[in-house]
Amino acid sequence: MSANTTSAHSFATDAEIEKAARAEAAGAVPVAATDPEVLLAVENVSLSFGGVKALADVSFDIRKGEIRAIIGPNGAGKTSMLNCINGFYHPTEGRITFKGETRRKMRPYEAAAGGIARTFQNVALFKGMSTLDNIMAGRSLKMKRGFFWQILGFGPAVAEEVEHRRFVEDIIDFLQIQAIRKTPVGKLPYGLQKRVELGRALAMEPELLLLDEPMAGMNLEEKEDMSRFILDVNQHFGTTIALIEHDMGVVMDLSDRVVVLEYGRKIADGTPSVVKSDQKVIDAYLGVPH
Amino acid sequence: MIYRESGQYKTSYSADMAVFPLRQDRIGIFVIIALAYSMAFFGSNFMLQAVLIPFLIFSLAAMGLNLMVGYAGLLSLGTGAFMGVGAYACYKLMTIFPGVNVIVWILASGFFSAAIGVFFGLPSLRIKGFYLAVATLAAQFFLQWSFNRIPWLYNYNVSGAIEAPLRTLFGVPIVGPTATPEVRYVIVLTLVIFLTWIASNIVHGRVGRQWMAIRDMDIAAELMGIKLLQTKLLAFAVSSYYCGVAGAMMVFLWYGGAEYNVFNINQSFLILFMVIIGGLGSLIGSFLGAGLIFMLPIAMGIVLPAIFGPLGIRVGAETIEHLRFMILGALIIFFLIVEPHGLARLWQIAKQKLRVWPFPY
Amino acid sequence: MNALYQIFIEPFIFMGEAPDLLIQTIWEGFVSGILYALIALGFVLIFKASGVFNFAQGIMVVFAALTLVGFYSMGIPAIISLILAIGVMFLLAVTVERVVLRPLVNQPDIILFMATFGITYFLIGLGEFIFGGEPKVMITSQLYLPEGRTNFDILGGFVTIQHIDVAAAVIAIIMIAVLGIFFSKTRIGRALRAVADSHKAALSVGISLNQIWVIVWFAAGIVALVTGIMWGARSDVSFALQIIALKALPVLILGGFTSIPGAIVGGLIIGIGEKIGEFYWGPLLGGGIETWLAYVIALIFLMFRPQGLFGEKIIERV
Amino acid sequence: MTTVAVAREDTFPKLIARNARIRPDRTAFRHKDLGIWQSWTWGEVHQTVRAMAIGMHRLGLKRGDKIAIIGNNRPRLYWSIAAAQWIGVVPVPVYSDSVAEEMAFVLSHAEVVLAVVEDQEQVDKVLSIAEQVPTLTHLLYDEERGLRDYDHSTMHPLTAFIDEAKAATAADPELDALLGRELAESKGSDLAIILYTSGTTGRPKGVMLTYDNVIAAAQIGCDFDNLSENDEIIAYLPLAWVGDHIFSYAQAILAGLCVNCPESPETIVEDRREIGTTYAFAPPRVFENMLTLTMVRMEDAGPIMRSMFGFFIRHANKVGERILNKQSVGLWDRMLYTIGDFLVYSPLRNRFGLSNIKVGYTAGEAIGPEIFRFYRSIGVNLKQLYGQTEASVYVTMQPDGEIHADTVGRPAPGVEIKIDDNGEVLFRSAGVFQGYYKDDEKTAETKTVDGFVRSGDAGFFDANGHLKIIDRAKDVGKLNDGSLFPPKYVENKLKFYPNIKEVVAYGNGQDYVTCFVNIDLTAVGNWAERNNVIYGSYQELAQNPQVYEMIAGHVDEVNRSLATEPLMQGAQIKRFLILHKELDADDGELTRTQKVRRGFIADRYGPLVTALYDGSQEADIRTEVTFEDGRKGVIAARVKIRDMKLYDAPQPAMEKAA
Repeated sequence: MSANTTSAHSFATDAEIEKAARAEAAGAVPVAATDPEVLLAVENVSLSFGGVKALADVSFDIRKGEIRAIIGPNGAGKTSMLNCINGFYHPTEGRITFKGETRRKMRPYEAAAGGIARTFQNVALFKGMSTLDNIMAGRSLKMKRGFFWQILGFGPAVAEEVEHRRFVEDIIDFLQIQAIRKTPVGKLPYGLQKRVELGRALAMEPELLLLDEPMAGMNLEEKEDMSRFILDVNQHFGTTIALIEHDMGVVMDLSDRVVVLEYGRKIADGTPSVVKSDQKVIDAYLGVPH
Repeated sequence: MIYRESGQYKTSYSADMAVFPLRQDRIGIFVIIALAYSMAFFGSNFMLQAVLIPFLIFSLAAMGLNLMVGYAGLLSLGTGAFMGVGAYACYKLMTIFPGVNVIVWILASGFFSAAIGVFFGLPSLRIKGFYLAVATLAAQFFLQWSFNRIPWLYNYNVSGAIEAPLRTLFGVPIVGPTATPEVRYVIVLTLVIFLTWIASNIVHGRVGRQWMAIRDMDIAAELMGIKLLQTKLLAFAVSSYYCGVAGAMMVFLWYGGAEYNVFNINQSFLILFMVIIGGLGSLIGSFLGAGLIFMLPIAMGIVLPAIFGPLGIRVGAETIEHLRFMILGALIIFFLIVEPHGLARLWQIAKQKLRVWPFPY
Repeated sequence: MNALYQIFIEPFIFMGEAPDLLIQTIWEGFVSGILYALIALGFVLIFKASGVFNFAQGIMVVFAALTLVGFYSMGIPAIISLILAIGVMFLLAVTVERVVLRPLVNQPDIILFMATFGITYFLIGLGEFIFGGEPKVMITSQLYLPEGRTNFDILGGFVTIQHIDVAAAVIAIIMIAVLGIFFSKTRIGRALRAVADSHKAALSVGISLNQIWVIVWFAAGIVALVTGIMWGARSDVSFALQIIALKALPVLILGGFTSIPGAIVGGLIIGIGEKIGEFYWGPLLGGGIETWLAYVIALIFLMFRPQGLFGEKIIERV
Repeated sequence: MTTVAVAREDTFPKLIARNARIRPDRTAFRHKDLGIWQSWTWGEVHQTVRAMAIGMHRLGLKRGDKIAIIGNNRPRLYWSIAAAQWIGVVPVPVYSDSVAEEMAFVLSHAEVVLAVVEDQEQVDKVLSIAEQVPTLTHLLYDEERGLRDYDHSTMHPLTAFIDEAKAATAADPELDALLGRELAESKGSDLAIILYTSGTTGRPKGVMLTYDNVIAAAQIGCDFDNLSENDEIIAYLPLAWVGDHIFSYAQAILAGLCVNCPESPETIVEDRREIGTTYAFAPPRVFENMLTLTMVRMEDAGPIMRSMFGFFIRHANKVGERILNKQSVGLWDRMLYTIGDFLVYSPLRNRFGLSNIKVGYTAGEAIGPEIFRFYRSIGVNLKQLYGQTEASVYVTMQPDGEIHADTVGRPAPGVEIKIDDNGEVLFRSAGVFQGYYKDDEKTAETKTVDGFVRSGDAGFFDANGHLKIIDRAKDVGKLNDGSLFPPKYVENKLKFYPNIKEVVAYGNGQDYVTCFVNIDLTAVGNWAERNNVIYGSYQELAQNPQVYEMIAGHVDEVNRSLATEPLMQGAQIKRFLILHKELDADDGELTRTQKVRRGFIADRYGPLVTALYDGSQEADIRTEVTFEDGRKGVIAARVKIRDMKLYDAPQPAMEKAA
């Protein structure tokens, strides 16, 4: 327990240094401020299964290019929120506006086509496939060649394969998983699986990337790597990121703004420092040792 | 052991993504094909007619089903019926347009079963697993019924059966009573190789990946922009196409004629078993499974009497049939427990062992 | 136009003209429905407790009946044969649990489903190996089951009712009642229900999962035996039955895989539905539509209510 | 043809130009990147190098400036070496894993003005020491990941750098002319490169080599193994190591062979296998690791496989080398070997990626004879060579058919060797370096007036004229009778026995040689189990009489072999004892790199040393030790001492044993 918290701290500090260093390099301005434009707006969303209310009148927004953390105790409805955002659940009330357009009953693949990618709390890779194929599968939306080109062993479809393979290789290189390129993901250690899953999401070139506990069950080094990757993604591809994370250290360092849920309700929203000092949050979350 | 990978490096993605990236494999496959063709000259009539032709046809059917069950994860119990559709479609086409070459019709007949397959695949949007299996049972029974009860399908023959009319290619009879096994074998072999090549292109490309994606984790697949219904229906279509063609070949290049009950549910199960034992999600497996299950009774017919004959126990054909059922059942359970990926996995393991030889891994 | 008339008008006129035939048909449907329901019951028992979709239930019916007749034909008194047959079903349950279920625990349902194909084929082979393929006659009278028929004159015609059918109906009802009580009142029964929800719960009742599997498979075996007797009494005992038994699948789709009442209602709907369909509409299609009508009904039904009449809605989690 | 060529092309840029002329479409470099082997022909390399040279010129680099090259083996880093040389700038490769201050020293000492580095890690390192290197003005990097947000006023990505330069050259013909002039201006006698030797003691020294030095040395290898443009080499050793520079740069360019850079350190084995190198150069540890890995894996193999493997490896041990040396071997043995080759040897070579190997060299330190023999016995033509940075590698080499595990071979072509009276090896050759950069005093120490270089190693030529390196010269002592006593040599001879873990030999200024022995607990432990010898502790096992017997046996063998060697008879071990405890770094008895600290141990175990020389049969000793958990404690023991038989004259009968 104590070990846990200390680790979180030590990690916090040097990641802070990292962030600072980069901020300097970038020109000292926090990323969110550079682009106030809202990418995704959640307005008074409620969601209930039968009697159970998973979300109650939640509203917040995600700005272009920022890293937005969604935190809260277990069962606060964080994952349900993500599920609503990428259309897996449909809010019973309220609306979600993405890139200015509001879709009622948006199907998941529509969300994907719209540019929302997603990783899962407990890795949801395609177990039977290799790392490479998993990430390639992420390119599905971008691959346009019709089925009848597919059945020929040559020609445009193959050219397309190659072109996307090149893109995927960049991701593999970026995530430094060359050594496991052809290993079936089922055989990989958990930490690497999470990395591959991130790669698969990146392959979609998303505008909004939803990360559901990207560092759950990782050791310190893995966490550091992962947060470095997340920052790089945000910095270099300008991808907007919404992440759920339990490690407060991580959240505080990575995110530009944090929204806190409890029992499906929003109890706080703002910059990490603000949220940190919010009494309600402290009671609900930070106070509780985890 | 036989593998010498050192010195085989890839300087292009297309080379790296080849189906057989290793030289030894390419040589191997080439040798196998060469041998297969040479059988046309060295194989006895029995060998061709009773062993190789049916083996290839069953392999094709198994491959078709495997595309659906093994790759897309959609369980179907209607294979027999879909084969039937192919057979009857082919029959009608041949008799309506006798001018057109029969091989064209054999390949075309698949499209009809594909269409039917898509229709019965529609429920797959809402339902999965054994629910879907039941839906395909509907196809099985309904189609089997229509083969029997719609006389138009068999041109109102009194026999209610369909016979292969004589058809030739370059003057050589290839379908019908006078077509020699050799000729039919070569045609079957060629078609099977061709269709296998196509299948491998499909499963190694985008479509194959999408099928496996929905098989392994349909939710994630959908959240990545893969349209479930389209993808599943495509699987139904392709799978049914292969089964249809296999059905047409079965009637016109093997049996020479058939009745509706050839395409009964047992046929469906037989082929499903070939897939399970051969290895879900593997093209090679389809051949291995078909080989094992189809050869089983033949082998038993030869082996068992040889063993028990001397002991004064006579082993009748029906006994062998019964034993075959038991062994089949046992095999299924055995494989599901011990090696759910079937013979194909064993094959892979063997291959891997050869690659890392003398190391264990 | 004419076709529409034939489909939508004529049959009903016919029903009206000969109500006795209609009743007769409905009764026939009712009885076969009961038998479907019984088979479906076997499915439900196993599915509820072990989540296994037991494709082999059909062949278990045949196998049970065959063993019974088989023992009797060895000159063993009917009642003893019956007991022995029950014993065999118990043996079967134990074997299945040991050989199939235990090694496959925690495998995806679809794998277990396919494993039951294996069981099916094995039992077919075994049954034919031991008892031979040819049909047998059920020892109806020896089991003190009523025979013969009675004609009731009603509605200007008459309805024939086989006594065995009545018996079948009665026994089926008794059995369903017994099972109902077993499930709601007894400790094991409650345990079984618990398993359906969570395996932990079952253990808390103090019964190991393996025991529970044996129990349900045994129960399903007995149900199969009874079904086999009834069915055998009406036609005869043959492997054709196994194919017919598959009709329990559409029944389940209607009734829902986890609901006993569902099984019964579903059974009756299918039974009566297909008899009427066959009798009044079949001729239009050249007859024999019984073979698939049930499935098509189920198929259509699936599109609109996948969870069945009584099954509960499935919510997928990510 | 190369010799002729060299006459004209006396610098590497000129040689590259030649390659681009005579073999423009041969593949020059490959780099496994993004999953496939990206390839560059000599033509492309030539163009790129020209562009980089222009780029450097435009950055204001002038003839005589120094630039640092830091990173793993990447084609662009090799090219930057050539590019620098093109315009007379001196490249200084730096060990990429060296710690910041070490790097700071080298960079500032060499006064580099530009650093070409691999990736963010190196960039950060260089930036962190930038202020200690006032001369450093620019930074070029190869891997762009993570560097986008850095201040780019003084640093540039290589790719863009090259493109701009290309554009500029296209625009301005003057630059093209300039390239021509610069190329012509450099001569073979110019300073080509400065290689800093990571000195085990003291500051690194910058070894200055001219084109003539390097090319002459490279020429030796090329001719010796007639390398051609068809050869493949995999480059994964530090750029700053002379070995890599000669093999992966100099010889590659001279012979026009193809250099392959692996994808990442983790994938070297796979990459080597994919390429199937024909020519290899590696320090012993690489071969050691491969062998250990093999043995570890075979442990997990099935019994049949294991026994088959064992059988054929034993057979290879018996005849393999003779077959490789084209000596006569019995027909049956030969057949057996052929079968073994199919079943074991060639699969092994395949797994190692050594299937196509023409010749492989190991150098840097002594390789265990059994390891050396293993590779040769399975048909890998592995050779030892003795080399030094100061000699541009080549000092001695092993000609075919004259390969012995315990010698480093004959003087390489064009190399003169002499051995001074205290056994130090001196050499002179065309490859000999100019001097240490900015360190004339050290240069004077090392280089004699007549151009010989003190290797700092002691050695001698054995009966068949092969050089044998015995120890660092400064460690070689003398017995009172004046005969040489090389402790390390004696110790190593004993340490090659698996039962013996450590040896500490004494004798300098004494009448005879004695030593402490540390048994190897695992090896001897196994032996004990097999012979059901019961023991409670290391101490107990160490003092077990049977163990003493066994070790005595080894010592005796060593004495016999020492007796057969000229100058070495005196170094035979007269008395030894087995230490009651394992030498341990925690007790300061070993360095952190597991080298024995002879002096310290002598003091610590004073009583034992005296006992070894006062003839007593056993001695008591109390030593303070640090246990695993850090507790201190004292262990006391009574240690037995063994006297050994000495062999005086070399008996002809014994020749073979050597």
